[in-house]
Amino acid sequence: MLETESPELEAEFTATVTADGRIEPRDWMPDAYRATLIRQIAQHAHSEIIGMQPEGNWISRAPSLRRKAILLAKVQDEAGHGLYLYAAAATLGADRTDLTEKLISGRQKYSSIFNYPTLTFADVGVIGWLVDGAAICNQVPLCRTSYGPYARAMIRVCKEESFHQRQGYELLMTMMRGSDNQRRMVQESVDRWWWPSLMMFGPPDDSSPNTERSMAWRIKRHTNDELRQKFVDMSVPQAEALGVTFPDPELRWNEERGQHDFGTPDFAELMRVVKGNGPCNAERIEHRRRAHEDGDWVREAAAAYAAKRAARAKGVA
Amino acid sequence: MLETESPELEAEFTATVTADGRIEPRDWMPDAYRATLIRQIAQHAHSEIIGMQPEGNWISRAPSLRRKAILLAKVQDEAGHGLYLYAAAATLGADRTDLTEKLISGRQKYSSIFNYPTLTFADVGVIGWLVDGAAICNQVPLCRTSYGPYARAMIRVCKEESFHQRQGYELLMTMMRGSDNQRRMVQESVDRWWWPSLMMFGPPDDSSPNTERSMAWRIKRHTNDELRQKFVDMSVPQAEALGVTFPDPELRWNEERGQHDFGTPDFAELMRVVKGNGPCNAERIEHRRRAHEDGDWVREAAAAYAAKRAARAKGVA
Amino acid sequence: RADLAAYALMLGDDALILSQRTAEWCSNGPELEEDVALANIALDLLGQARLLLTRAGEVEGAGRDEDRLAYFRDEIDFRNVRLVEQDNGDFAQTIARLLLFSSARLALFVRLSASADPVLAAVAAKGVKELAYHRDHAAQWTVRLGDGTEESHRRMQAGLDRVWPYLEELFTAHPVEQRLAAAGVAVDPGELRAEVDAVLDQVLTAATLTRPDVAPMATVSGRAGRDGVHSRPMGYLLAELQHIARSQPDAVW
Amino acid sequence: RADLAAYALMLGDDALILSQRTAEWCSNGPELEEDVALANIALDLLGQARLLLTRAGEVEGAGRDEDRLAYFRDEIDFRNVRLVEQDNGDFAQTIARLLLFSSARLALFVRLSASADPVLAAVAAKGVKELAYHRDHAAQWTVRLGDGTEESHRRMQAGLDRVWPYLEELFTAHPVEQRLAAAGVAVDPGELRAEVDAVLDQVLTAATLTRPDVAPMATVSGRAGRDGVHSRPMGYLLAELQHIARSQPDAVW
Repeated sequence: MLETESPELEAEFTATVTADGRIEPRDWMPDAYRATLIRQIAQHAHSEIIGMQPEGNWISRAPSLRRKAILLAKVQDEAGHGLYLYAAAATLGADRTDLTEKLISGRQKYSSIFNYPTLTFADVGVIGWLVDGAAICNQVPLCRTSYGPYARAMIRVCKEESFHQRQGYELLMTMMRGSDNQRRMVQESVDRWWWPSLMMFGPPDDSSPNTERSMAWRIKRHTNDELRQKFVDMSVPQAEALGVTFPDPELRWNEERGQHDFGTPDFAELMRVVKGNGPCNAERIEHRRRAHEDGDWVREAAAAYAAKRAARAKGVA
Repeated sequence: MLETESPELEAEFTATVTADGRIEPRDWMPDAYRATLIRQIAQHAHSEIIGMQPEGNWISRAPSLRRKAILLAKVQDEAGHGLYLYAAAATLGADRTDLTEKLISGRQKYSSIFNYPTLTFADVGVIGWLVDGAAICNQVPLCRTSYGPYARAMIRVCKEESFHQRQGYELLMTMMRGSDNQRRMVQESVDRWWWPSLMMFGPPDDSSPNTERSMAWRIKRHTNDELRQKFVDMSVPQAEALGVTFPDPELRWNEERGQHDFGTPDFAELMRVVKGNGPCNAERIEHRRRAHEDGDWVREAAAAYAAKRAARAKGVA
Repeated sequence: RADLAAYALMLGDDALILSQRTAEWCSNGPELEEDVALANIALDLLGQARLLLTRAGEVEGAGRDEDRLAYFRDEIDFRNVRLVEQDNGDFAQTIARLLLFSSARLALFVRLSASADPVLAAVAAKGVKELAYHRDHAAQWTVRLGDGTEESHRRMQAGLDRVWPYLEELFTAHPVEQRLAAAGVAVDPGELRAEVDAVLDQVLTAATLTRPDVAPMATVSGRAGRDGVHSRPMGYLLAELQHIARSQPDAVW
Repeated sequence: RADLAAYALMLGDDALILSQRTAEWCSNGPELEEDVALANIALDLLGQARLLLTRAGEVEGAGRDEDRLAYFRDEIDFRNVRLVEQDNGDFAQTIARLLLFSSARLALFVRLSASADPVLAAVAAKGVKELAYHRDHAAQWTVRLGDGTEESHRRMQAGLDRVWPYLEELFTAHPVEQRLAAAGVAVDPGELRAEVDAVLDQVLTAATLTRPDVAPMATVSGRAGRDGVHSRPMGYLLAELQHIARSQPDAVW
């Protein structure tokens, strides 16, 4: 696809985007828009794929068959989301093999939340509730994002994630009605995941340099801090209904603002994790790399077989 | 060592053996005696090494720390027995590397009993009681065997095995005083191990062609059937004390003989297992082979380091 | 009734344990599409297991539900064949096992759809579609790997060689099966052999692979998986499967 | 008293979990002599664990004995450092872990022999001889592998690189340790660093290996093994360790 520098094309692009229209794969788009989108969609796809691990860790040990089925189906959905998103990235000219290479070599990132370990089965519920909840806050606006294939993928993803979030919350509800030890597990898990969940919205707006351009392009529709506030306001009553508390002494309702005040996450920790030094970064990448490399011979065989078949079909034709 | 065919040496050898004297490594001995001994000692050593697996299977899962310590120490002792016995074989000119090669290629055998699986923790006790018990019946006479280094190794082995046997029996006693499920486990385990234990004495005398010569050489001191009878007579009262039964409807006290009558083990099964088609033959050899091959680089490194050190010492000297 | 409960347990345990093994591939597959496909198969099997264990518990009438049966039985009380409990090995070995299992189970479920027990008949009828998909999936990969590269051919053959000794157990009728088959409730698995053999031969031929010439895995004095006599991997599988449930016996999930 | 129980649990869990991992080598070592040596080390550690857990239970006074503590606690209640729970990896990695652990634990026990708690002092005094042997064994192999073949050098360095991030946790004082150290009961592990570093440097030099330049393994918002925050391998280790005991809670062994 040839990139033509043309003021008219650029004007048309800007007009479409500003009018909340959709850019489709065949439309002209600025190089930087394309590059930003590829990076964002790839990171999102990688997050789905890496996100299979922390929850996948509990499939074999899920303590009831119903929960095992729900969890397995959820992790399977994440693989599916990865597939839709890689397909969306492909419409921008990105090659999946290349993106996978970037993931396992650490050149492309994924959501830092998946660099935390899952320590108890309550984490499965809390990830559904808080982590998927935060993801949905981030992603719902993307269903109206300017790039068509991405927006359509996000509609499907968001629908399934809402379902996962409800399942996670329902698991926690069940556990809170169970034994004392289960209630202890849920609270302990909430204590670990609350701050990392707040960090899923990224650094504060005043240190998020690309927000403005992404908003102009309608790739992003709200600032990090707006979304974070929304998530806190949404989560507090849910926590009350559940009977758990968040580990933030500054958290309280601010009548004046009509919103909750809350403490500042440890963004220095976020930066360390983003830079590769979280509790599970090495493990996650290593797992993906091993799975990929263990599968080399299978993919090669499938390609060789397809080539043989094509050759035979040709021979017959 | 040069083998000299000499009637005088042979006469001296026979005299020593017949007088229940000891043959030592430097003494003259017939080639067939040496070959038979190497084979027998090697098989015995292999049995100790392979025998680590069925019980080793339960070390990580032993249900109390005391039992874990006892079991780990026992399996360690088996490795130790393997070491003494390979050392005894070495005095006859057999090379351990070569014997290991013969084991993992299936050219040399080990006791067929270890080709049965260990299915519950009760098996740890039953192996101690019945399998070690049968081994002791077989081995105690070998403490007086004609070949000195073998006899001395056997004295040490037998002493430790008696200790293991008591520990096994004590475990079963404890389990029988425990829960209904524990009693069920013990009986189920006895049902599985009884017949294979009886087969540890080998085929019936009338189909054991080498017995006569081995007895003349004082490598063997009782026939298979004699030892089997002794084992049955010993085990029946122990089973009664324990409160378990043996799965043999023909088993009863014969007042006239002053011994127990008992049924005939399925020697066709024994032959199948000896020939390699028991439930665990492939697994046992595969395990040993893998451990050996995984250790190749370590043994090479140790040899390389020793050579470097020797060279350095020489350089200094 | 005891026979019916035992039979439902046999089939249910097969599905449960193979589901557990298959789910181990989740996030470990050779490509994302395969993660999805194997998770699907594991989910189908888990669904079958849940129905069958529930049925076993109902017929038994001792108040044991699917979870009680899955999580609170000891190894010697599990009734699955030894094929399904084996470690996954590499992808080829997993496919080989799936090919054997799904071919035999499909042939069984086709017949079992006409069982005199309406619940078994319904479970089987529902399972037929699922198993047909599993078998196709396994067959396609068997052909692709058998007729792919030199390495994949070698691995696929090795995978078949490794699991083939466990095939016999799928055709060996347990006394429970014999009695129930006579009553029109179960299927005598011995009847399936010819049909399954034909399917396997066809797949192996298309895949340029050789039918393994190996002895059936020995039993322990005649006892095997259906009698609670399992192989080494089973205990470790159950440790993982049951640990959390057993750790919190008073919990509600 | 709560602090003393917690401290005994920390040290006891370290020994228990490392014993469990080390015992996995039994029948899997590179030579028979090593099967014997590693089993010995596992037995020593198990012995230390039993004394320490027993002490923890006595001080706690809630009637928990060594088995109750080993088999009936959840993962988040285990207090061991994350180093000891890691998978064994290859022989070099196992040796690297043993070198780090035994060097630090030996330095600790030498000081702890003078603890104001007579039981801890006695356990430590007994453990000193054992740990000196473990450290020597690990150091000898480190040198042999580091200065052996090209492959063994590469593996030994990789093993060190893999476990080194967990070293920091052995020197990080938990508030419990700080309080008890002030009371002369425990040792502040931060004090051990210089001595252990010197030992490790000496071994690495003799082994022609490089001290890994890696960041310490991150915590989860400041919590690590001593706070019950463990890594992925821990849950699977406990499943295996506890499964049979948990399966038969009313049994007597």
